[in-house]
Amino acid sequence: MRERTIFTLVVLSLVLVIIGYLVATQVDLSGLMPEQAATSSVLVDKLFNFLMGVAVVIFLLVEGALIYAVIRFRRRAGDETEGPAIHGNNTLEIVWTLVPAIIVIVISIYSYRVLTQIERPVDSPLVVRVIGQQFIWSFEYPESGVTSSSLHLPVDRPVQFQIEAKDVIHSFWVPEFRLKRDATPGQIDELTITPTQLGRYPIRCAELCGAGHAAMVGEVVVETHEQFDAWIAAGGRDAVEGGLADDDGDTSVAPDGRSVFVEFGCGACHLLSDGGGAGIVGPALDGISNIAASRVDGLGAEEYLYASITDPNSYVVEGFAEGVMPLIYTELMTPEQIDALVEYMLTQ
Amino acid sequence: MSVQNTAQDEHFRAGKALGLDHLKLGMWLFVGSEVMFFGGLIAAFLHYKVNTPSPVETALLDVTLVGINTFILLTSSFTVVLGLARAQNDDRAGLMRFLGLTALLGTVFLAGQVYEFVALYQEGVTLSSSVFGSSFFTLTGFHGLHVLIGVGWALATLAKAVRGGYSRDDHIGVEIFGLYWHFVDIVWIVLFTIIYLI
Amino acid sequence: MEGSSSVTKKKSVRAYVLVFFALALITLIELLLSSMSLNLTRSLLNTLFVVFSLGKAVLVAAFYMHLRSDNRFYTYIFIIPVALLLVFALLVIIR
Amino acid sequence: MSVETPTASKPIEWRRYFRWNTDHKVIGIQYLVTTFFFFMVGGALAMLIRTELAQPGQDLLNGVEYNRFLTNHGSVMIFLWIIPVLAGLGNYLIPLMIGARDMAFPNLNALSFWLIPPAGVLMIASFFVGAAESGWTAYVPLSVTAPMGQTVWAVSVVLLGFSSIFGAINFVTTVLTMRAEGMGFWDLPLFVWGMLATALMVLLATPVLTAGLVLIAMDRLAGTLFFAVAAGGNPIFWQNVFWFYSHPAVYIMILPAMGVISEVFPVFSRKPIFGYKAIAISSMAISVLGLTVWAHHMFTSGMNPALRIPFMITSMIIAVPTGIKIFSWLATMWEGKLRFNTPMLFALGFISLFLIGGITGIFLASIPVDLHVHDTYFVVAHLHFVLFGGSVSAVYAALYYWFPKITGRQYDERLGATHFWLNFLGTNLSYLPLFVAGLLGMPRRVADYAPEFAIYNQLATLGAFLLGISTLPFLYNVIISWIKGPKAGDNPWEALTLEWQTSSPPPEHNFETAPVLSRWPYDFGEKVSPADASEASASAGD
Ligand code: HEA
Ligand code: HEA
Ligand code: HEC
Ligand code: CUA
Ligand SMILES: [Cu+2]
Repeated sequence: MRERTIFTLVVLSLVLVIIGYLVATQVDLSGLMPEQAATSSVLVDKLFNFLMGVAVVIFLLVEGALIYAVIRFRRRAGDETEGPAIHGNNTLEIVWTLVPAIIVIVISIYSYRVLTQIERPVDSPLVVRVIGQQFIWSFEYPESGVTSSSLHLPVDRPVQFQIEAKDVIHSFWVPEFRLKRDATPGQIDELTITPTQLGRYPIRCAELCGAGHAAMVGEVVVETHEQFDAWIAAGGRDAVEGGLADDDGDTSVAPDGRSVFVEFGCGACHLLSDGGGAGIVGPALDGISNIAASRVDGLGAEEYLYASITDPNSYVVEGFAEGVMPLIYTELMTPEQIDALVEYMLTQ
Repeated sequence: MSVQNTAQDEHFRAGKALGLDHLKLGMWLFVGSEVMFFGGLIAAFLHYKVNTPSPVETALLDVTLVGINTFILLTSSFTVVLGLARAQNDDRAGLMRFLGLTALLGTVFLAGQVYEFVALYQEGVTLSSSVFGSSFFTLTGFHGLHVLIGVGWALATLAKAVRGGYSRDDHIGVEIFGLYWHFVDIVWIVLFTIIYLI
Repeated sequence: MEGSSSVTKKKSVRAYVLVFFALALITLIELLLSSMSLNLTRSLLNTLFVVFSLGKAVLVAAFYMHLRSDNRFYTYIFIIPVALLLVFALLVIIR
Repeated sequence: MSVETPTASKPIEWRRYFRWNTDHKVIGIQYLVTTFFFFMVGGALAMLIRTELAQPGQDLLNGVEYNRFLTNHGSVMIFLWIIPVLAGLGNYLIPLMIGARDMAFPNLNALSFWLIPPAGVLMIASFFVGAAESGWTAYVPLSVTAPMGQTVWAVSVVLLGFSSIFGAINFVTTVLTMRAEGMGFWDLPLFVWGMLATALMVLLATPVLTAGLVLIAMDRLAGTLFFAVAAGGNPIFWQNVFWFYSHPAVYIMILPAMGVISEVFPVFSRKPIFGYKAIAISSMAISVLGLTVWAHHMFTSGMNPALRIPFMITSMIIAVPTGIKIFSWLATMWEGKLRFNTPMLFALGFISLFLIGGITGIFLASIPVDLHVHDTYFVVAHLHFVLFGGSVSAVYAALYYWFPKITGRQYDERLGATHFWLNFLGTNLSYLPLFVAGLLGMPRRVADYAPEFAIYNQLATLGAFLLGISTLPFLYNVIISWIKGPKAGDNPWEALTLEWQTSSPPPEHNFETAPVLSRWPYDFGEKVSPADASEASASAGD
C-alpha cells in the first residue's frame, strides 16, 4: 500500500518534470512575446520559457491535486462520518518547504546570470541621449550633434542610451527589445541594447505621465550601417521627411502637414478630428483656421500658427497653462516641416 | 461544548493575560508605529542631508540655543517620572506640581523652537529655500506638534488630578502619558544629534 | 503597576535622579564637543555623537519608560521598529 | 447551549448601525456594509474603465477622465474596500473567536470605523475639484502638479491610515490580553493568526506612508521642495516610501484572507487543519519577509542597480511560506469528507486563482522578466488574480461562512453556487487575456491602445461585465436571506471555533458566561490508530 503510493508519486513527479522540461525548452512560446529584435530579447525569452516550465509544473501539481481531491474525497450522500484526525506529517512538510525553496533559489541564480549578461558593459557603444517629456520622445546623438524625434539605430552595434526626463517620470520601452528604463527628471539612467533585427518598432512610454500618456508613442528604426550613416549625414532629417513610412529618403517630396502632425504626437494634447488627435491638455484645434487670425492683434492666421508652434509661450490661450506645450519643435522639425504643419492647420 | 460556566468573569472583562496591561500595551504599540512615522521623516531628512547638502544653511543653526532647549526637554522627562513616583506614593499635590512643571517646560521648549524658527526665517532659511529647509522644518515641526499635543495631554492629566484623580492603586493614566512624553523626548534626542551635531 | 509599591519608591527615585544627571552630563559633553574645535576628525566626532545619543535614548527608555523592569514584550515592541527604521533609512540614503 | 437573547424583538435597533456604537459586532457590520458599498463604487469605476477599453480609440473617456477613474478605482478598491473589509471581519470575529466580550478599546474601535465614511466621501467628492489622476501610486512629480483633488486624495488616505493603525492596535491588544481561559497561542484560530500578522505590518508600514503623504501635501500646500527636482528633490525617494508601505499592504490584503481559507477548509473537509503550526508560523514569516521586498516594484526605476538583487531574492523566498499554506490546505482536504457549500466553493476558487496570481508574481520578481513586463497589463493581470481572485474570493467565502452567525439566518445555496461560478469564470475571462496583452507590449494606464491588442481587451471587457453581473445573485441572496431566510441555528456548520459556541446572532457581550477553552478549534475527525498518529503534530488541543 505504502510502496504503491510512493511509486505513484515518483512516476507523477517524473511526468511533471518532463512536461516542465518540454515547456521550458521545446514548446514554442513566441506567440506570447513580440518579435525578438535585440540580443536581450533572446536572453529574456529563454528565461521566460524556463519560468513557464516551472509555472506549468506547479500549476498542474496544485490544480491536479485539487481536482483529484474534489472528486475523490467528496462526501457521499448520507455519510455523516468525519475524516481521519491527521494533524500533520513532518516529512511531507519538510519536502514542501525545501523543494520550493530550492526552485526559487535556482530561479534567482538564473535570473541573476541573465541580468548580468544583459547589463554587461560594452566597448565603444553608440551613445544616444533619450529625452522624455510630455508627451514626446526626442533623441540626441552627441557624436554627431543630431537631434531627432525618431530613433535610428544601426543594426548589431551596441547602443548606450542615456535616459532623462524634462518634467515628470516617463519610461522608455521597446517591447521588441524586452527592456525598459524609467526616464526620471533630475537623473540620467543608462541602458545598453544591441539591436539585431532590421525593422521599425514602437517606443511606448510605460510610466503614467499625464493625460497624453497613451499617445506617447515613438518609433525606433533599426537599419543597416549605410542607411544609418546616411541618415546622420543628412542631419537626422531625410528619412523622416514628410513623416510616416518614407523609407527611400526622397527629399524632393514636400512634407505632408498631416503626417507631421501625427508623427510629432500633437494629438496627445490637441483634439483634431482630421489628424486623429484626441488630447485635451491643449485647446481643441478643430476649426483653428477660423480663430487663428483673431487670437493676437496684428498677427495673421499664418503668423499666429507659426508662433504657436515655434514659441508657444508667446501667447497662451485662455484657460490653459503656460509652459505646458513643449518648446522643442524648432529643434526637432525642419523649417519645411513647420511650414507644412502651418499650412495644414490653415485647412482645419 | 467548548463553553463552560466558570467564575472567571473578572479576567474575561479586564484582560490581563501574559501580565500585560491593555492600556500600556496599546500605548506601546502606538509608540512603535510613531517610531515608523518619524522614521519616514528622518529618512527624508537624512536622504537630503547626504545627497543634497546645504552647508551654508546648516552652519546657521544655533547649536547652543538648541542644546539648552534639549536640556529643558530632558528635564521635563525627569519631572514626569518624579510626578509618577509621587502618584505611586499617593501624593497628589506632588503629582500636580510636577505635571504643571512638565507642561511649563514643554511650553518653554516650544517657545525656544518658535524663536529658532523665526531667527532662521530672518536669515533666509525657509520651508522653500532648499530641500534642507523643507526637511528641517517639516521634521522639527512635526516633533514640535507632538510636544504641543503632549503639553495638552499633561494639562488634561493635571486637570484630572485636580479633580481628585490618581492614587497609589490608580496611576496608569500618568504612566501612559509619561510613555508618550518620554517617547517624544527620545525622538528629540535623535533629532538633536542628526540635525545639529552630525 | 508592576511592583512599584511604596517600598521601592525611594530606590526608583534615586535611579531617576542619577539618570537625569547622566543625561544632562552627556548633553553638556555633546555641546562642548561640537563648539570647541578639538583636533578630532569629523567621522570620529560623528561616531561619538551617535554613541552618545544612543546612550541617552537607552537611558530614557530603560529607566523613565521602565523598560528595564517591565515585561520584555514592551522592549520588543520598541526595538523592532527602531531596527526596521535603521534598515530603511540606510537603504534610502544610498542612491 | 443556545441562550435566548432578545435580538429580534427590538424594532428600532437598526438605528444603532448609524450611530457611534462600541459593540464590536455592530462595528463589524458597519464595516462590512460600508466597505461593500465602496466595492460597488470601485466596481462601477472598473466597468467604466473596461467600457472605454472595449475597443481601441478614446471614445467614452478622454485622457484626463480616464486617469481619474483609474486612480480612484485602484484607491477605492484598496484603501476603501479590501483593507477595511478585512479589518471589519477581524472586528466582528476576533473577540468571538478568542472568547472575549469585546475589543480591548471599544471607543477607539468605533473611531477606526467612523474615520472611513468621511475618508470615502472625501475621495469620491474629490471628483468635483478635479480628482487625483496620478495612479494609486501617486508618483511624484506628476502628483505634485496634479489638481486640487490630489490633496484631497492624500488627506483621505491619511485618514484611512489612521483607521488601520488604530484597528491594528486594538487587534493586537485584544488578542494578547483578552483570550479566554485556557487559550494558549497554539489554540488561536488561524484567522486570528492572520490578523495578528497583518496588524504587525500595519503598525510598521502604514506610518511611513503617512509620512510620505505629508511630504507630498507639504510640497503642494506649503511650498516645500521635497520633490522639486530643480532644487535637488528626488522622485525615487517617494517610490521607496510608497512601496515600503504598499508592498506590505498587499500582504495586509492577503493574510487575513488566507486566515479565512484556513477556517473554511477544516470545517468543510471534516478534518483537522493540516500543519497548524506551520500555517501560523508562515503567516508571521510572510509578514516579516514582506517588509523587506518593497523595491521589486522599482526594478526599472534607476535605483541603485546592485540593490535590486537582494530584493529579488527576498521576493522569491515569499513563495516558500505561501506554498506551505497552499499545500497544507490541499492536505487538509485529503481523505476528508468534503462538503461543497458556497464557502468551500470560494475557498477552492481562492486556491485556483491565487495560484495563478502568485506564480506570475515569481515572474515579476525575476528582474530580467520584470524589465520587460513592468508597467504592462501583465502586472494588471497579476494584481487582479491575487487581489480579486484571491482576497475578494476569500471575502466572499467569509461572508457566506459567517452569514448564519451574523444574521442568524441561512443563505440560499443555489444562488451562492451561481454567484461562485459566474465569479470564477468572469475572473478568468477578465484577466487571463490581459497577461498576453502585457507580454505582447501593451502598457498599463492607457486610455487608448494599438489595434493589435483589441481581441484581448474585448475578452477582458466581456469578463468584466460578467463579474459585474455576478454580484447580483450575491446581493439578492444576502438581502432576501437576511430578511426572511430560514433560521440557521447556532452552529449550522458544526464548527469548533468559539464564535460558533454562542447563539446566532451572539448576545450583547458575546457569551452569557466567560468561556473556557475545552477543545482545540480544529479537533475534527475520527481518531486514528496510534501508529499513524505518531507523526501527527503534538499541538492538538487537550
Ligand atoms: C494580494 C495582493 C498581492 C499578493 C499576495 C502578491 C504576491 C506577490 N507579488 Fe505582487 N503585486 C500586487 C499584489 C499582490 N502581490 C499588486 C497590487 C501589484 C501592483 C502594484 C502596482 O504597481 O499598481 C503587484 C506587483 C508585483 C510586482 C511588481 C511588478 C511591476 O510593477 O513590475 C512584483 C515583482 O516582484 C510582485 C511580486 C509578487 C510576489 C513574488 C508575490 C508572492 O507573494 C507570491 C507567492 C505565491 C506563490 C508563488 C504561489 C503559491 C506557492 C506555491 C504553490 C509554492 C511553489 C511555488 C514556487 C516554487 C514558485 N508583485
Ligand atoms: C481589491 C482591489 C481591486 C479589485 C477588486 C479590482 C476589480 C476590478 N478591476 Fe482593478 N485595479 C486595482 C485593484 C482592484 N481592481 C488596482 C490597485 C489597479 C491599479 C490602479 C492604478 O494603476 O493606479 C487596478 C487597475 C485596473 C485596470 C487597469 C487599468 C489601467 O491600467 O489602465 C483594469 C482594467 O481592466 C481594472 C479592471 C477591474 C475590473 C474589471 C474589476 C472587477 O473585478 C470589478 C468587478 C465589479 C464588481 C463586482 C462590482 C459590481 C458593480 C457594478 C456592476 C456596478 C453597479 C453600480 C451601480 C449600481 C452604481 N482594474
Ligand atoms: C504637452 C502638450 C502639448 C503638445 C504635445 C502640443 N501642444 Fe500645442 N498647446 C498646448 C497647450 C497647453 C496650449 C495652450 C497654451 C498655449 O497657448 O501655450 C497649446 C496651444 C497650441 C496652439 C494654439 C491654439 C489656439 O487655440 O490658439 C496651436 C496652434 C498648437 N498648440 C499646435 C500644436 C502643434 C502643431 C503641436 C505638435 C507639433 C502641439 N501643439 C503639441 C499643449 C501641447
Ligand atoms: Cu510619458 Cu507616459
Ligand atoms: Cu510587491
